[in-house]
Amino acid sequence: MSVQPSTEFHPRWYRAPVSTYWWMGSWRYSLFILRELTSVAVAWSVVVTLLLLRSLLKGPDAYAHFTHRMQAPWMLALNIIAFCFLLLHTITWFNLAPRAMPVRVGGKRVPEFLVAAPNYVLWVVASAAIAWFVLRKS
Amino acid sequence: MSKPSNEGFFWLLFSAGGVVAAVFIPVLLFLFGVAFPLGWLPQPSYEHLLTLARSPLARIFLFVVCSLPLFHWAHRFRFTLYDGLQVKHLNEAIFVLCYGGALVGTLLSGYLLLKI
Amino acid sequence: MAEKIVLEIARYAPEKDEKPSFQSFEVPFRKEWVVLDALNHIKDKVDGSLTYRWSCRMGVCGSCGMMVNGEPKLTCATFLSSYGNGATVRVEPLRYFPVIRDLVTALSDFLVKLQSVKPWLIRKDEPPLSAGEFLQTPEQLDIYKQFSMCINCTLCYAACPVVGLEPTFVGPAALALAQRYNMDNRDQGAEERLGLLAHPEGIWGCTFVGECTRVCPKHVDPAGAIQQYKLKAALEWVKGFILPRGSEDQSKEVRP
Amino acid sequence: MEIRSHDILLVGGGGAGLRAAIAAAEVNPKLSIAVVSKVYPMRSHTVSAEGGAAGVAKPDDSLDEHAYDTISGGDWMCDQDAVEAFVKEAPQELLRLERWGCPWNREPDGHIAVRAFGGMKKKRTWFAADKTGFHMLHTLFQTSLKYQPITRYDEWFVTKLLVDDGRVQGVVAIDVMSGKIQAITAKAVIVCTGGCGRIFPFTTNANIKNGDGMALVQRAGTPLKDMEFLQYHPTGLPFTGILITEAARAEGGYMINKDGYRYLQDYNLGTPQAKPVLRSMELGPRDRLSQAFVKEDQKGRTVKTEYGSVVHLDLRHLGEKLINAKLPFVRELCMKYENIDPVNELIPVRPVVHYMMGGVSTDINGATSLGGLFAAGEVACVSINGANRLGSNSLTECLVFGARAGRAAAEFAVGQKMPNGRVLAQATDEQKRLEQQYLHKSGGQERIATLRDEMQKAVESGAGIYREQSTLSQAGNKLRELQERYANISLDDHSQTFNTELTSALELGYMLDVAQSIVECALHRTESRGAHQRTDFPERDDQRFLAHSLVRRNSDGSLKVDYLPVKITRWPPGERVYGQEEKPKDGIKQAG
Ligand SMILES: Cc1cc2nc3c(=O)[nH]c(=O)nc-3n(C[C@H](O)[C@H](O)[C@H](O)COP(=O)(O)OP(=O)(O)OC[C@H]3O[C@@H](n4cnc5c(N)ncnc54)[C@H](O)[C@@H]3O)c2cc1C
Ligand code: SF4
Ligand code: F3S
Ligand code: FES
Repeated sequence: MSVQPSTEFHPRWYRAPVSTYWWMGSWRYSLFILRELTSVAVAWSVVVTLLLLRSLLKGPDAYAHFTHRMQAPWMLALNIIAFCFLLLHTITWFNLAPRAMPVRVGGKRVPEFLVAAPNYVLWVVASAAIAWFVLRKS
Repeated sequence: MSKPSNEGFFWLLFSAGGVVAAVFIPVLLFLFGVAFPLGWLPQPSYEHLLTLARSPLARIFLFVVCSLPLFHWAHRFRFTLYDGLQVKHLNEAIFVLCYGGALVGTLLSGYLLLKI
Repeated sequence: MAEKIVLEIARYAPEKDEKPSFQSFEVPFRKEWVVLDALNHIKDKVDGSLTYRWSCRMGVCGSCGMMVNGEPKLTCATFLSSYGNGATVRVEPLRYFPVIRDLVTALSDFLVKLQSVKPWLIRKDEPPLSAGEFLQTPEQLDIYKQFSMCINCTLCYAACPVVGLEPTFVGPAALALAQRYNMDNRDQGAEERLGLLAHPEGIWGCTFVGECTRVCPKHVDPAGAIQQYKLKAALEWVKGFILPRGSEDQSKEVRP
Repeated sequence: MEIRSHDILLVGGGGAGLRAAIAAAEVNPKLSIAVVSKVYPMRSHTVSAEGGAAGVAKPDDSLDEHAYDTISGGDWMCDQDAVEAFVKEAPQELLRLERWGCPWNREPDGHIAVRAFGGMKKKRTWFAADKTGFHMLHTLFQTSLKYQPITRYDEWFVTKLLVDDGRVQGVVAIDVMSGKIQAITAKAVIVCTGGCGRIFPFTTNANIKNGDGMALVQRAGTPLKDMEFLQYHPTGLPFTGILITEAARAEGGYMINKDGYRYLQDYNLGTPQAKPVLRSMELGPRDRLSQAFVKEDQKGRTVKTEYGSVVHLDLRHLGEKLINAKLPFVRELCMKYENIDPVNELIPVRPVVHYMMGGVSTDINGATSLGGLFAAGEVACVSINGANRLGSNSLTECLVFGARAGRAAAEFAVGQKMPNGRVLAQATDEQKRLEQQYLHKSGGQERIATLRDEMQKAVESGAGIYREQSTLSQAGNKLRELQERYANISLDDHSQTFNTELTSALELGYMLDVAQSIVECALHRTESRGAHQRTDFPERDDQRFLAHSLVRRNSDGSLKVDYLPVKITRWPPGERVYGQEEKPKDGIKQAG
């Protein structure tokens, strides 16, 4: 698709190369890459969940082993970092979603923060519900 | 540039996964990865979790929470590799790696949840 | 104290230069001057060979986009005073475009992309003029109006890293323009355009960096347009998957 | 030299040029059509038109009323056959643009909305917020993309019309990017290069409006018409000359002097009312409003600023909601360029050079006296604007006469022979001239910018809002001097690639030619009419001057002015009356 005619008169166009480290060129680009990397934290969280399920399947000893492993300092550090990334994911996701799905009421577009707000409410409620199921003494 | 590609399908999975990951995953990792290990909250007992995980609703929930976010990861990670590393020639390998990974994870979660 | 500002301007003469280099010019600092006034001052009084595009000087023709201190800007709408007396300001050609000379970039590729999205009203039927106008309520107008404000200044291309990484990416302004027509209730070409743009070099190339929207001087929001387009394309894909081809209902056509 | 050939060649890709190209393509899809433009078409100055485009749209209005407003607004200098064709085709053309997707503002029921405009008795100005020209141009440009027969030469600068055998056979143009000088031949050429406001120091016009087409046509031996009629718009922002659209007044803005007084009531423009009254006060015609400013300034009732005297445009009583809905661009421009918010501050304004009523003399189909040569848009003078254009007529003019010229050219082109060898020799000569006089020249001393400044000062002081014998003669002498010094200019830039100094030099040459024509015509017209006001001849003189001036350039560079009677069909010259006391005119039904 790129057009590069070459007549005797056509001057040499200068094309600046794009550096492999382009995403360090501005803090906005860096933030974008961080946002994209939250997906790794998401995948890691799924792995943790799978490990938990496997331990539940295998029996109480495996579960004890699992809880023990989660207390290892490197594991804790990793999870805290991953958790921060998850928060970044949640915030960016909620804030960007209204752009992709504009909501109109009475022909007028609803401001983005108003569309985002219910998402946060949902998030808090869902989190509380999950925590309650997990923590409740049966 | 004429026929619509299947990107739409992967993008839907990515988006659905993004929503699930945004709403449900932070609390899970917070509880099991941070709060319990640090002793901020009492670690639930094995029996309690097992009964909880065995309820049909929880199985469906857990399946969704494991599978869709993996596809979310696959999509995003694929593009991050393309853009961040500029490794165009590896496109196909990356594609297989990412979605293959997500598929394996999904099957694994299905297996675990059926057996549990 | 003398009021001055220094412009560091990228110079590139293809006949003799291997690549661009910077040249500094001192210009008077005047609060009512925009960067473009300073460039004109240099061209008129100091160096007539300084090369750049401009025309309207009122932010609507879209010719005068450049990188100012690393940010894509319309130089006729960027005041020297926002950098302060005595400051040094870097002026470069818009990023990611091939440079023809000094601050002038090559636009031919952009024009090809613009044309590729079929940015015109597509109709299946064409009632005679005597039938009057196609009706469109202010609310229907409002749905696409924002996307019709693009002045083709290409600042968004200079902001979008995907444009830099994938020169074949159709890019924010062209995709937003496609969406402008898709969302116009008078248009019936959405399906035709979808085939052209639901493609790895079209909407699927965009990773929602969002920089395009941030730098757009006309608040077009290409990022939003593209994401909305993606959603639509994905749903169409599902529909095509469920309904065999050809049986799609015709009822969604709009009547004048 | 490489040659490219087309059937029809457009010089200019603004509103008029694009409309003409599409018209030609629709008449005959077999024709090959070239659009040659010195900027990318969507950068053309049509893009900055704000207020709207006039065309009868509502049942309370009539074609005759639009015609009458136009003719009286033009101080009876309009050719009435042209005006009748214009008002008749205006609504169709605007509708066609709607069909092409132009986002016109709408009524709640989905029909087109119209607004009031200066000098118009009825609401008939179609608008797309206050970016009408922008939306029209982009709609036309995007629509033009679907026509296969249209080839674009973007950023090609035309330097000469090739004429032989009594007809035009193409142009010579510089491909600005590569510096290549080429002949593009054609069977018909339509000149749509827009106006020439840049001749003046303070103008709303873009950098590209240098009267190129007028000079090219005049150099090719074809006359320019009515060049003394140049419009000042009453409301430009000081320093930048950015236009505050008339729509601001149509929506109800007041013009006030330094005492907060609505001074227009002192100048025969009616009595102030709270709500805007059509054809009255702030909605009077532009020439009258600009003249009132000068008088007000002489009385010392304007506000003095660093950038000259100003009066104020007051929108504060309109409220934020209306301003945002109908005048968003006005607010944006004020905030960006003057750092004031019209919602609660006064806008400083002064008259600013805006529009050229005169131009290439054409008939009702855009044809000139030279075979195959057509013109449309601001560069042309079909004579619908007369001595003063009404706001919002010119965008429509670009459409109506652009389309007419396109169709006429398409008809003309069929059956014409391909251009002959002699024009190619001409083209080679032109190439040599450009190289010798500009690119490879050494030893010149004059800077382009210096000559340009001196020209602008001379024209402004000699041929401004008010003119007289002595100042006009002075300006004429100065321009002759500048022409001589122009032969001695020097360029810093000798590169072939994107040489904008070369194009600026050529533009300066065009502007000097056009400036001379303006001054010459103004000298000869010893009466006052519309935008041409002579302090030494303050009255209108229908006896001698109900006639168009035609100015030709002799081979020695001197100018010759002739006259051509104005075509009157149904509206005999009358007095121009604004304000409410207007009495019904014969032949016109005055509703409401
Ligand atoms: C600020 C402003 C606001 C206005 N608002 C209104 C309004 O509200 N309503 C209204 O009716 N009118 C308005 N007008 C007037 C109207 O916009 C113009 O008269 C009209 O747009 C002129 O269009 P055009 O096609 O003739 O020329 P332009 O749009 O000026 O186009 C000229 C074309 O010619 C090309 N060209 C010129 N010289 C050369 C050359 N040497 N070689 C190759 N190409 C060349 C240019 O590249 C360009 O494409 C306004 C004007 C201004 C300045
Ligand atoms: S979308 Fe905005 S930034 Fe991009 S070209 Fe259009 S106006 Fe410029
Ligand atoms: S910056 Fe680029 S990646 Fe998409 S959201 Fe905008 S086009
Ligand atoms: S000069 Fe027209 S947008 Fe800046």
